Parts: sequence; C-alpha cells; structure tokens
Amino acid sequence: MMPEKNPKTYWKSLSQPCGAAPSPPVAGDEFPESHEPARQEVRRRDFLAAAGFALGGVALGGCRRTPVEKAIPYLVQPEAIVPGRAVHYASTCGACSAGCGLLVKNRDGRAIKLEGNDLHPVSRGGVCAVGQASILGLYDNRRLRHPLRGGEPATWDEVDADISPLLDAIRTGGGSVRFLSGPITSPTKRRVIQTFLGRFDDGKHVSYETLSTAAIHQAHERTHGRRALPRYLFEEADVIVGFDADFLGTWIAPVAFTAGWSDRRKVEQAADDFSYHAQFEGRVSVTGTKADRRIRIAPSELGAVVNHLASTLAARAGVSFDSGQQTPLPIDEHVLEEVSAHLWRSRGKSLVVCGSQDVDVQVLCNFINETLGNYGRTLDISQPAATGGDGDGAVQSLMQELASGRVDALFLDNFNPVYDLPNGAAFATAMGKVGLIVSFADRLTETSEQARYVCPDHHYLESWGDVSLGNAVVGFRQPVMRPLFDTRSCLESLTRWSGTTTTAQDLVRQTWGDRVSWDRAIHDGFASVSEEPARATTFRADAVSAVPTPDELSADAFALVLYPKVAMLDGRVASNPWLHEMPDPVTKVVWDNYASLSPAAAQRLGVTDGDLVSVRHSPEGGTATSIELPALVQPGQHDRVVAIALGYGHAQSARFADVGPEWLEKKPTLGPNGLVGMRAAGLLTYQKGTLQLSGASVTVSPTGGKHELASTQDYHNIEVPAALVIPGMDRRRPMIRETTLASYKRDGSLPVLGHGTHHEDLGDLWPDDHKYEGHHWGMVVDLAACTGCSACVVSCQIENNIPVVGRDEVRRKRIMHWLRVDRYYSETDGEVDISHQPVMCQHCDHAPCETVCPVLATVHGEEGLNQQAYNRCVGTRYCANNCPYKTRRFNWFEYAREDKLANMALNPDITVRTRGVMEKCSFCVQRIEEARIAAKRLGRPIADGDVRPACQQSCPAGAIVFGDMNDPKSAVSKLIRSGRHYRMLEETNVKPSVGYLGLVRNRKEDEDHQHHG
Amino acid sequence: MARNHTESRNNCRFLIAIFEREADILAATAEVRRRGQTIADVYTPYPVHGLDKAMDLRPSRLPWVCFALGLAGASFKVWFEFWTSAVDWPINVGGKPWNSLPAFVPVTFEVMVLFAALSTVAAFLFGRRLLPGKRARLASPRVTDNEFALVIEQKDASFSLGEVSAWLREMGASQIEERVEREAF
Amino acid sequence: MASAVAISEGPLILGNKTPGIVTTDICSSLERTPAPSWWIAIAFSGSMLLLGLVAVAYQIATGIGTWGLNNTVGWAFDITNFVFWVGIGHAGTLISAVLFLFRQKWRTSVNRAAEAMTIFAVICAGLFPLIHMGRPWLAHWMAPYPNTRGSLWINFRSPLVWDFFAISTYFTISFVFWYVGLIPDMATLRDRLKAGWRKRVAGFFSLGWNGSFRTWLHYETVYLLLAGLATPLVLSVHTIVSWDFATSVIPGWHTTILPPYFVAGAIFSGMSMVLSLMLIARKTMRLEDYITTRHVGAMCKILIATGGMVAIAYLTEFVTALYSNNQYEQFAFMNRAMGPLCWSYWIMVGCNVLSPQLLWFKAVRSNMAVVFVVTIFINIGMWFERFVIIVTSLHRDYLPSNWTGYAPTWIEIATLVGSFGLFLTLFLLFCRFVPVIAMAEVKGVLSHGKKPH
Amino acid sequence: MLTRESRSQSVTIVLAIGAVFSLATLVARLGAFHLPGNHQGYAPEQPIAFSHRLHAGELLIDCLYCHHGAETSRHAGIPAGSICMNCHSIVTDTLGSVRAEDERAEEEQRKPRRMVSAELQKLYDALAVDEEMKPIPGRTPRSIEWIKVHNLPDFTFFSHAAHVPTGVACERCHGAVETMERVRQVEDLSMGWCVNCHRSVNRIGVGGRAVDASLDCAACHY
Repeated sequence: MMPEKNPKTYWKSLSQPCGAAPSPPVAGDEFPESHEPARQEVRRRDFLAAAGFALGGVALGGCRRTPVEKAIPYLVQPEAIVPGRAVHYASTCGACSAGCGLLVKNRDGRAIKLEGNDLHPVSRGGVCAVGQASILGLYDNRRLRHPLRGGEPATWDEVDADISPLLDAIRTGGGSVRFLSGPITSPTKRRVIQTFLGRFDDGKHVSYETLSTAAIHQAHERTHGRRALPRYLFEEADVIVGFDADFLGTWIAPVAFTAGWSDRRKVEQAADDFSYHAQFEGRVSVTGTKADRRIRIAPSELGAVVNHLASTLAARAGVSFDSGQQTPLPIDEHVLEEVSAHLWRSRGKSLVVCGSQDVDVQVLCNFINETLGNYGRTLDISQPAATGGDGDGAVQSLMQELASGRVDALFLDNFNPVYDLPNGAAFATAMGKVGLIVSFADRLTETSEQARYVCPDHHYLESWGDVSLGNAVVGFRQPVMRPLFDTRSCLESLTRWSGTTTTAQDLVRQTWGDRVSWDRAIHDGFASVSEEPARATTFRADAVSAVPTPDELSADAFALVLYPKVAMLDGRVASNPWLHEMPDPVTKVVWDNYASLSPAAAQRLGVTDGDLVSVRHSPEGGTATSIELPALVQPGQHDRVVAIALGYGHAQSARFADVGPEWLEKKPTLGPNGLVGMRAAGLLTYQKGTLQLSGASVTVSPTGGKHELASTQDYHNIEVPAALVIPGMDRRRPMIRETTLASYKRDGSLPVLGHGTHHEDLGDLWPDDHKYEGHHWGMVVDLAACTGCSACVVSCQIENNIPVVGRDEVRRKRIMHWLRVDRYYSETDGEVDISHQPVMCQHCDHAPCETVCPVLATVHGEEGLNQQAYNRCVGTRYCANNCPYKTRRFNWFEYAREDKLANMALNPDITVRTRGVMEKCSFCVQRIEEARIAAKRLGRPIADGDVRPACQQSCPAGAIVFGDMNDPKSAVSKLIRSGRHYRMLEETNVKPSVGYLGLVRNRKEDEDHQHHG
Repeated sequence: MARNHTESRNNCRFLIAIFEREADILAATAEVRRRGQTIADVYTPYPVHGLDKAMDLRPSRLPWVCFALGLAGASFKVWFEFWTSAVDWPINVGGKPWNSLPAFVPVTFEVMVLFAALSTVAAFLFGRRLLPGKRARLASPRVTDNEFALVIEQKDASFSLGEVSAWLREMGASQIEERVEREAF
Repeated sequence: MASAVAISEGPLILGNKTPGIVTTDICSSLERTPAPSWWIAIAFSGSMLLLGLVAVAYQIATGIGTWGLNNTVGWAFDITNFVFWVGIGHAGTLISAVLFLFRQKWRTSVNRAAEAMTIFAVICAGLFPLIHMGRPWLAHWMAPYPNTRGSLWINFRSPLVWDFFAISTYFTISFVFWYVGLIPDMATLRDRLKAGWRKRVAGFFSLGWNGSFRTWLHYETVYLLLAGLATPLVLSVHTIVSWDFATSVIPGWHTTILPPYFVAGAIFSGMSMVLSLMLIARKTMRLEDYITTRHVGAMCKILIATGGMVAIAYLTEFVTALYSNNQYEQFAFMNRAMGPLCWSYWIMVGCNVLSPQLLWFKAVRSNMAVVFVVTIFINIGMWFERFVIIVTSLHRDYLPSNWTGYAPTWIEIATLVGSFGLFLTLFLLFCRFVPVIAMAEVKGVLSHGKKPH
Repeated sequence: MLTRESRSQSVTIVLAIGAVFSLATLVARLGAFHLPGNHQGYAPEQPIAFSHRLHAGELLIDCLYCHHGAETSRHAGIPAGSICMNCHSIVTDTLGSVRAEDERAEEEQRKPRRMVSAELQKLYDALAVDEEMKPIPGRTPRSIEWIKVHNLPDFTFFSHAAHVPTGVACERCHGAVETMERVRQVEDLSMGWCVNCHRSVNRIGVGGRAVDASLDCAACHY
C-alpha cells in the first residue's frame, strides 16, 4: 500500500521524501485551495446559490459568460494516486490511549475519513466518536504552522540552534530535566524519551492523566507484583459486574470492550450464551443503561458493596477473607445475592471490573476475580499493554520540584496540565520558575503559551508511531498525508537534541527491528510481536484486606461524581465542534456540561433543568472550590449524587463564539464565561495518592439563575403523559419493543402489542408497479447491542458533510444529524430502564414524504432508496412534516462555513447543501454507487458486505447491519427473519426498509418491565 | 351585430329616446316592437329584468362555450397528468401506482374551471367587442348612471320622426334626439 | 341557505333611492378628497405593510431559520396564515356567487367589497406558500413546463401541487369575476368623472362599455356561469387546502372530516371578516342606507349556522379519535385540549363556539358594536383553529423523542402583521378608487321606477 | 389630423411590424440561445495551445494514455507534466522545423541546434527544466493551469469509471476531440441530455451489450 521511495529522476524533485502519500504539489501553499476537489466544495455552494437566480438569468440567457474553472494537474504523477480515487492507509488512532485500528481514507492527498480496521485484533472494526472526529484536528486552523520562540514564529534551525546549547549547558552542569506527558503507550516514544533523558544526570519522565487508572495499576502491584493494567476480555465473560466502570463509554478502551461485550449480547448468534451484566453506579453511564441489572449506589457505598460481595464469594469458595468491621449493606441483599450467585455459577467465565480510584477497592476486585478464577481467562495480567503508571502523585511532586526552582528544563508533551490539573493555576505559577520550557503542543494552550519554545508535533495522522496493545500486539501508525504545516515529529525533535538525526520512521523501525515483518505491519496497521513472553504472576492473598468504611456524607451534602462524557473525555478534544455537538448518549444535551441530579434530589433542592446551582467543595483544611452550573434532572441517578462532566470550560472552546448562523435572535453558543460549559477539574481531589474523580462531599445550592440547556430531545419517556391518555388505553409507545431473555427464549418472538398499534399486513394495493427486482437495500439495528455510544452519529456527520449548527440551533431543535440516537426512559417501581434507538431515514417503500413533494425532489429509487435531490428541492418542508419518524433535516440557514482548512475534511463526493433545502440519511448512497462501479468493473454483482454505510462501519457493537433484502443469504435478510425483528410504525403501512431487533434484557420473566398491552 | 355590420358602410339615422324610469323603458320597448320599428339597442344602467323579452332577444349561447372548453381543459389535463406521471418519465413516488388517477382529480377539476371560466369571459368580451381602452360610444352621457336610452334605427323612408317622437314622449321619454352615425353604438 | 336568510324585513335599500342618487352616493365618496380618517387608516395599514415587507425581506435574505420552526414543526405561522387568508377569501366568493345563485338580492350591497376582500385575501394567502419555501426564487418549479431536465415534470400526487393549481385558479377566477362585475361601474365612473387621469383609467378598464342591453344579456349569462363555476371552485379550494393535511400520515391531520370542516370554517371566518369590514365601511363611509341591519342580521344568521357546523366538527374529531382505538390519534386530540399548547385550543373553542352563541339574540344582532366585537373574536378564533390543527398536531406526533415546542419569532409575528397591512392597504385603496358597492346591481334591486309587484 | 380610426390602424401597423421584427430577431437568435448553465460550444483558450487534433487525430495516441484515470476514477484526469515528458523530453518541436534546422545546419556545416517550439517551451518553463531536460537550479516548477472545458454542476456526481469500462466511447460525450485544434464542449451536458442517453442505452445497449443505466435521482445527485 505504501509507495516505495521514488527513485529520484530529474523532474521528480517534488516527490515525497519519506514515501508518504504526496499532497498536490502546489509549492508554498498551506491550503491547496486551487486543488480541484477542495475548491469544488466551495463552488458547489456558490453554484447552488447562483442557481437560485436562474429565472432572472433566463432573460439574460443570450449574454453568456462561462465561469472559468481551472484544472491543475500534478507536475509529476505519483504512482499510487489516481485523482478522484480514494486510497486507504492503515494506521492507529491517536485520539486516546486505547490505540484502535484505523483505515484512513485518503482522497487526492488528503485524509477525509477514518474508518475502523476490521482486521484489528483489539478494536475489530469499530471507531468511537472521539476517534472519528480526531480527523478534524488535522485541519484545525488553530494549529501552529511553525515552531515558536518566545511567542514569535521561528524556523526549526533557529529553535534547534537555541535549544541544543542550552541542553548541553544543563547536561554539563548536572541540571535536572523533566519530561511531562500523558500516558505513553508508544514503545518508541518511551524509548526516545528515555534516551533523551538518559543523557542528563537528573532526567525524569512524569506521566499523568485525568482519566486515571492508577488505582488499578497500584492494586495489581499489590496483588500481582506488577504495576500494570490487565487486559479485559469481555467476550469471554458470561457474567459481567461493573462497579462504576463505564467500559462501554469511556473507560480504558471502550471500543474494544464494546466489541467484546456485544459479542455476547447477540441473541441470534448466542441465545444460550447471552451474558449477564450487572452495573453498580451512582450516575447514569452508557454502560449502566445497557446493564441487565443496574444498582444505584453512592460512591461512599461502593466499598461496602464490594466488601460484602467479596465476603460472600469468599464464603462460597471457602477462601478465608477477613471482612473486617462489616458495615451494613447499603442495597437490597437479594440483589447482591443474585449478583453473587451469577458470578459464582460462572466462575472462570465472569468478570468484575471497577472504575474506582480507591486502591483498596481495586484490590478487593482483584481478589474477587482471583477467587472466581477469572485471571488468565476473562482478564489477563501476564501480557498487559505498556502504559504509564507513574501514579497520580508524581505530577504533584513534580509541581513541588518546579515551584522550588530545582528544575532546569521542562519538556511538555502535547497536553495541557494547566487545564487538566485541579490546581492548574498553581502549576502555571510553578512553571514560571523553570529556566527552559519546551512544549510539543500543536497549538497555543494555557500550558504551551508559557513555554519559551513551542515545537509543534505532527498530527498523529501525519506521523510515524506505534502503540503497545498488550497480548504481544503492536499497532503501527504511518503518515497518511504530507504534513500540512511546518511541524516536526516530537520523536525527531528529541533525537535531534540528543545529537543524532534519525527520522521518526527509522526510530519506530529500530524499536521493532526484526521482531515484526515491517512491510506487513505497516500494511495491516498492527503486528504480533514475536519473542515477547508472557510473564506469569501469582496472586498475593496477603495483600487483600477489607475496605475501610468511608466517612458518612452529612445529611445535606452530595457525593460528587466527576466523569468524562463520551464525546468530550477530559477536554482534550474541546476544540472539536463535531464532538461538542454530539448529543450526550444519556442526557442528549449538547454544548454544555451540567450538574446532574436525581429527580428526588432536584425536587429537594427545588430546581429543574437549567436552573443554576452552585456546587461547592470545601475540604477540611483546604480552600473551598465552587462552580456554578445548570442543573439537569437525571432519572436513574442516585439521590445523593451530583454528577458533573469534565472537559468543559476549556480555553480552546472560546473559538466557538461564531459557530452557528448569525441572525437577529441568535443566542450565543458560549456561556457567560466565554467558553463552552464550566471547568470541573478544580473539583478533582487526591486521596491516598490517587486522583479521585468521585466521592468528594459537596454542597449543592440553587443560585436562582437560569441557563437553558440545549438538548436534542425534549420528552424522554417512552410512555406518554398519563393525563393525556384516555383511561384504559396504552401509554407506552411501541417504538422500543423489548423482552426478557427468558421470555424470548420461550416464545422466540417479541411480546404482542396492544391493539391499536398491532399491525396486520394487508398487502400491497399495487403489487405490480414497483417490484424491486434487483437489489432492495435494507438495514437492521440491534437494540440489544446498541449502547448509544453515538460513534455512528459522528461517523455519519463526517461522511456526509453534515454541518455543525451551534448551541442555539440545537436548542431550537434544528440539529442537522441525519442519524440520531433516541434515548427513552421507562420507569417501573422507581427503577429506570434506559433504551437507545438509532433512528435514521427509514427509506419507506410507501414513503409519505415522497407523495407530498410537489417538485419530485424526493422520490423512490429502483433499489428501494428514498432519494433526496438537493438541487431540485425548493424547501416546502412538507416532506419533513409528513415523515412519521421526523428524520428529515432542513437547512434553516446557510450552515456551511468558509473555513478552507476545515473544509478539506469534507467528502468530495457529497454535495454541500445550501440554505433552504431538505436533507436526510441516504443510506450512504455514495458507497453503494462506489461499490456498484467497482463491482461492474470486476464484472460481478455487488456482494453482501461490499456496501457498509458509515454508521455500520464505525459501530463498535456491530449493532447496525446493512444489505440487500432481496438476497436471502445476506446478513440483513437473516436478521429480518429473526423473531425479534420489527419495524417502527409498521401499522401505518409506510413499509420502512429499516428494521429493529427488539431489546433483550437478561432478566427473569417476572422482572419484565415491558408492558403487555 | 351582423346585421348592423352590413350597413356599416352607409350612414344610418338613429332615433334616441331617453327614459328615466325602468317601467317606462320596458313599456316603450314593447311598444316599439308592437309598432314594427327596428330597435337598434336599448341602453340601460343596469340589466333591466324583462327587457330581453320586450326586445325579443335569444338567450346567450355562451354556456356552450363554457361547457366545451371546460371539458376540453379537463380532458387535456387528465391526459397530461397521466402522460407525465406514467408515460414520459414514470418515477416511483411513495410506492404509488404509475397511474394514480384519483390523485389527478383535484388538478383536473381546477383546470376545468379555469378553462371554462376564462374561455367564457374571453368569448363574451370578444363577442361584444369589449376591449381595454376602447372608446365608448354612448347613446346618452347618463346612460351608465340613471337614464335608459331606447335607440330606434330608421330603416326605411316610411319612418316618421314626428309620429314616433310623439308617442315616445307619451310613453315617458324625457328627451328625444336624432343622430346620424356610421354604425350602431 | 336561502331559507336561513329569507328576507322579509322590509326594503333592502333604505332612503327611497333612485338610480341617480345611488350613483352620486357611491361615486361621490371616490371623488371627494379622502377624509382624514382614511389617511390615518392608510398610514396605519401602510406601516403594518412596511413592517411585514421588512420582515419578509430579512427572512428571504437570511433563511427560514428566522422563523420559530424546527425539525418537528416545519409549518406554523406560515401555513396558518395561508389557510386563514384563504378561508377569509371564501366568504367573498360565497356572497357573490352562491347568494347570486340563490337569488339573494341582499347580496348586492356587499358583494363588491366581499369580492375585493376575496382577491386581497387570496393575495395575502398566496404570499405565504411562496415565502415559506426555503428557496422561493425557484417557485416556478411548481409549474409543469417542458425543461432541459429530461423533462422532469412535477408530482401531481402532491397536495401542494393541487394547492398551487387551486390557489392560482381561485385567484384568477375571483379576479375575473370581480372585474366582470366592475365593468359597468367603471363605465359609470368614466362617464361621471371630469377629464383627467382617473377618467382615462376608468375609461381603459371599462372596455368601451356603453350599457347596451344586448351586452347586458350576455353579461348576465357570463355572470351566472362564473357564479356557477365559482361555487364549486370555492368548495374545491378549501377542500384541497384541507387535503394538505388530510392526506398526510400525521395524527390530527390524517382525518376524513377535514374537507367539510375546512369549508364550513372558511365560510364562517370569511363571513365574519366581511361583516367586520362592512361594519367599518358602513360607519366610516356613511353607507348605513346600503348596509342595513337587515344585511347584518342575515350575515349573523350565517355565522350562527356555520359556527354550529364548525362546533360539530370539533366534537366529531374527538369522537372519531376516541372511537378509533388508535393511541396516536387519541393522543393527538387529548394533547390539543390538555397538552402544552392547550391555550390555543381553548382560545379557538371560546371564540368560535361560544362567542357566536350571542348572535341568537336579536338585540345582539341589531347592536352593531357587539356584532363587531363578536366578528373580531371569530376572526381570532379561526386563526387559532388553523394554528391548532397545524402546530399541535405536528409538535407531538408519533415518536416521543421528536416532541418539541413551538414559539414564534418576531419575524413571524411581523409577517402576520404585514399580511394584515397588505390586506388593509389594498382594501383602503380599493375603497378610494373603486366603487365599493356594485352600483349596477344595487340599481337593479331598487324599488324606484319599477312597476309595483 | 388623422381620424380616430386611422390612428388606431397606424398604431396597429406599427405594433405588428414591431412584433414581427422582434419575433424574427428572437428566432434568429434562438440557435445561439442558451439557458444559464449551458455552456455548449465553450472553447476557452488554454495556457498551452495543445492540439488534440495532432495528438489524438494524427498521432493516434489513445485517449487513456493521457487521461488514464477515466477507467478507474471519477475524474479522467489532466495528464501530469511527467506524462507529457514521456515523449517531449525527446520531441521538442515539429518534425518540419527539426528537418529544416538539420538542412540549414548541413548547409552551414554546423551541428544542428536543438529546436524548441514556443508552446513546448511553456511546458519546459513550467517544469523548470533546461535544454538538457535537467532541472534548473533555483527555480520551482509550477503547475500548468489548464482551463476546464467540461464543467458539471457541483451537485452532480459523474464518474468516468462508471462509463468508460462499460464501453461508452469518449466521443459520445466529448465529441470528435481528435479533430479539434482547441477542445470545445460539443454537447450541452444538461440533465436531459444525460437522462436521454441513459434511457436509450437501456433499450439498445452500449456496443451491443445490454447495460443497466440507472434513471434514479441518486445515481447522480447525492
């Protein structure tokens, strides 16, 4: 796949030096706007606008003026590139440390879409929303375009000439050098840093992460003598018990975990093998929404519950366990008994995961897993991934060192401790004491603007790299395009300052040498490393002890839970508009964070959605911190918990002041602080040497202010308000149909609906006119597998050039996402069940939208697609009104923006829609057409699996299946024949082509929350 | 009209009697016909009920125009809708049949009404030579206000101006005038 | 209908008028310099119109997003105003055509103004489908004309296409009907006026009319035919407008009762608007002799009758929903009456069902001020009826996840005000430049100069 | 003074003459009339006067030699300078002028000079190569900015790869390019033109082979 180095001949002087895909050879042009496809996007809009005046133009038809459009060819034709044809390069995602496999779609020298790598052993084809969106980081106009010296632009030579002597002086003077970074999963980078620091007498690498897993590392150090993060194999687990671990949303490697978890949640494949999943948590996480049993506990109760569980299991196993001074069990003991019984029954095939940062609790979880014999089966510590694990305290010691002025040089990786750290301001002050600060940040942040030298690193899509994935697997990263700016790999910078000039490519290659087949590794994006032996570990029972009982919360206090949102994580992506506009999977709120309170708590405080509350943390002996946030009522949350998302109030979000359309009644996207949301990092605490995201005792008090939250969903319940229902009639809407595993196994079908919504297929009135003899495209979405993670939403947005509209437009319910994930609560006896339902255009064969369009802008295709021709649309919105699913999206304003750099991420095959036209999901018809053209050339029909829409491609859970309904052997046809297949609103006889597989929860029948009508 | 047209080359003599009451003009008109004189026309400010009988005019044939063109319009439209939707470019719209005849009814009806009405009005205006900007030739300046004018054409030499004027006055004519014109009003 | 308004209450036109007096009465108001009240009125309506023009210009330049619509509620003020104005228009046609067919002579005093009102209302109505488009400059794509796209025709299955044909036909026919009725009066005006531009204009539009009875004979036939065509047309137009909703799949829209319901509502709202305007004109233009309590009384009775039909329609909808055993259908109506937008529903019921009940009393009917207030209430109520049908059905349809609210923006409110401005301005100009009462027709029903029956 | 009748007659005559005149003008211009967006006949001057007649017509170079993307990509592609140089590193001028120079050189008994045509010199300038085809130090090659002749609206997706491998001949859409000195847009490239071809090939096939040319909107618009 990689073109070899071009032999240099006389006219090929512009070919790429390192074999990366060449960019168009427009010399000295940062934005190759003259490059044809990029410019097309701009012109497309102009044209549509101009077409508007066609009528007026008729009169002037005689005086014709042809717009001059230029076609600029390559000077030298690169071999791998055919203009207009996409090339895919395998790489590894760099958005977080999980290291998922990517296939980067590259068109005409620029990366335009990140797809999952199906062959990848860890992520198995999925990519999360954050990963998908990370492509925009490449085309971010806030990126530094050259190194900075003292805030002024400089050249690399100047910077090198400055830094090298300074470092020499420090080395000879025996000074101390510190390298501060996030967790480093790249063996090469670790090696290069070590080499670099090794040249100094006092060189030290400190790593740190807000979303810390330090407690797990430390617990394993205690129990297994190995400071490492185990590999979790959810696909092996019959029973999964999660304690505050959002492993389907944000915890460690959600894509891989979702893939593993969902393997065991597919009734069609594994009805007898369906896993049981219990989740103990205080807030409502994505993982919690998918649990078969979700138990609400406050963070302070976690220790007691784990203690009890450990002691019951120890008793069952006959292992001695000193449960210490038993605190009363804060939950129903039958529930604990049920969980414990499930675990015991599936010993060796169960998995207990815990997201707590309390090392004692983690140790107990290790004990439980060990007692159940899970080590080596569902979790593995013998071949862990190489991650950091310095512990959370290291950065605090570093800060003291900095403040004392003992550090001579500080190197900062591309991350932002001033924002991330709870005492970031103090860190910033401490940095002031350091003589030489070098930052590798790709932009100016609170941290990097303090650095004397900013040496911008490449975007990960422009770099060489590797990621240790555990189990002797390494992911590789290759540059998929020529660097856009005058940036340099951090690896090369460090090497150069160490006195050598090795390229990043060679550095990575040196790390692995003969242990991997290089060409194949680069081609695949990953490789198994030979000669990396597993290290056996033994469990040290003596390390286990009961968890000390935490202090009780005072009566009016709340337990604070700080959490990463699925889209925003710890704020590292705060400059990405796609992620800000991705509705939170649980709350459906965009462009904000908020203080989530349970309905009872909100009632007690007398607040409702959008009422500002002040959350105040006053540690004993410390200074009080408080932030003011809008409240959000979150059904299913623990009554003593207030949950706040991290990652907001980030200085990078100030740039969104002008997002969204400008008009008279526009309301700002930014909050009163000039940023998106409020920074909650100040509420983080340290306890027993680990960073605590949850558990701090805070007071919550209403301030009387108001801040309207922008949510994509106003009404959240699957049942309509009781007051609006004629007594005796069904309150529940049948959009979500669900069943329990037990009753599904017995009936093989979903519960029968109440009359009024029951559908009898009366056949077609005109069977002969539209037969769909070729392909008939259809889709099935498995609601049991769907976690609501919204990777599909962002994937669809990127693939289809869907604009970002800003907070105010979302508040006005004008979000443009073609694919949305509806989230419904259903409440039984105070317990809330949550279901997610991805809804896109249903491509009805009797589409109500088509009938009403006056100008034939939306009509039906020969293969069952509901087509929308934007250029024909006059914008009556009648189609959207008549769509029972409301999946159509109207361009209320000219949403497209003239950002030449960001627009390079646009898909050149897709029209950028102008103001006043309707748009909607097309089933990724561009992919169908591409597959058709490819199949035609090969002289064969389109095979099942040739076409995968963007949503299906990215889904980590494999919940979305697309294919030909006319082919009885296709995957989609097989699912349609499933007993839990249903179509939404089929009683209206619109004949949708999208079907759903009913939600299955692994419960006994008497627990069935489904209302039988 | 046709009759007047043949005589348009020659100058004709007209006797114009002005009445001020609807009842008088009705009576006078009937009397003129009874006496065998030729009524060129009667000019009234409003359609006087019964004057058509008094003048012995045939009912208008415009309803036939209305019917024929309405029917033509409807047939054209129903064919056009069928042809565009099912023949020229059949496009699958919401799974509806190519020939969605019931859906074609509303537009067909509207077009029928449009054709019928416009053609009737056009036929009327053309038939009565009512054209924008045309100068009106009035029997009396107040014939559009409150006067009724009875115009008698002097067809033959036996016409006695004095005699006719006399009995017209008797019938209530307030004013009598003789005018020579190239054609009728 | 005829029996409902049977006239046996004395002469139609008071004051023992002769045709000459009629001419003078009606034309003199056009010949005088306008009264200060007229100037005040036109300044007021003109500023409303200007406000509307600014709002529409802003909206077209910026986008439909300047309205309070959203992905769920795609229509609100725009189509509400459209249906409202179309409904207003229908009374004009009804008065001139249907009452003509029923030989209701009392119509002659009001038909001219009613027809003018129809035309102006249809202009206002036609504006909304145009400006509600995302790309109004492409409105010609609604018309089936041969083109270079293959030819790509239009979708004759779409109720919006039906609307396009219905509204354009309705406007054309109403205009022709009005103009044909105006020809003799234009001639009267021409012959009265002194030389000047107004005489020339009147002369141009009078088509050389000279009162020939031969022409009158054909004229009466044409008028009858037009009346005969306009009557089913008026029914078809509002039926088609109702099909915009009735053929959809949205609960609250998808119902077979809509066509008769809409037609009755249209007559109801139109009649009340005619009455409102006539009461104003009667007072301000001193036309008490022409628009008598008898006319007002007859129209009040029509209001009671059509108001009753509308009330029955409201009730029937509920019963149908209740009987349907369809949860969406039932919810749509429960939500209307008790959901978040229930205030609009109760305004509608209060204005349209309760307020006309006052008209049962003769004392009320003969008190012009009270009648005027009732007609205003009905106008408000009928606007809200369309709002209720459109918005409350859309904002909470099938999927609870899609449920939203709706609140108008100032742009929308200004556009509504502007449409009233346009309507009133046109009407005031009409009062100034066109005989507001069909003189030729009134002269025909005078008792003066006729043989006693 | 004219009588009223004769005045109206003369007005009629004037109007009629006017109408006939304008109609005649209109009919005469009908051929030249184009709807906006229709650039049929567009033949812009190019930065280098490249002759398709010479290359495709006389020298019979296959279209796909230069426009090699046509089989596999949506764009047929404008050949890179490197492709020109496959021949033009050797061929630098017309055979005629090279022969003439040879003869002159023979006459003057000197080594023939290398002849470079003015148009090819533009190519060499763009690529920044000297007479020996070696890069000129210090000069950056520039791309040649050709003027696009066949422009489709941006809301229309057209793929050469969907047409060329099916056997649709290049001239079907581009006309007899091999006869054109300067490329001209022969067809109007309107939607109706596309659709009508799709309709007809569905009936008669392409080159005797049955094809399935879609008439779906989404075949081109998405």
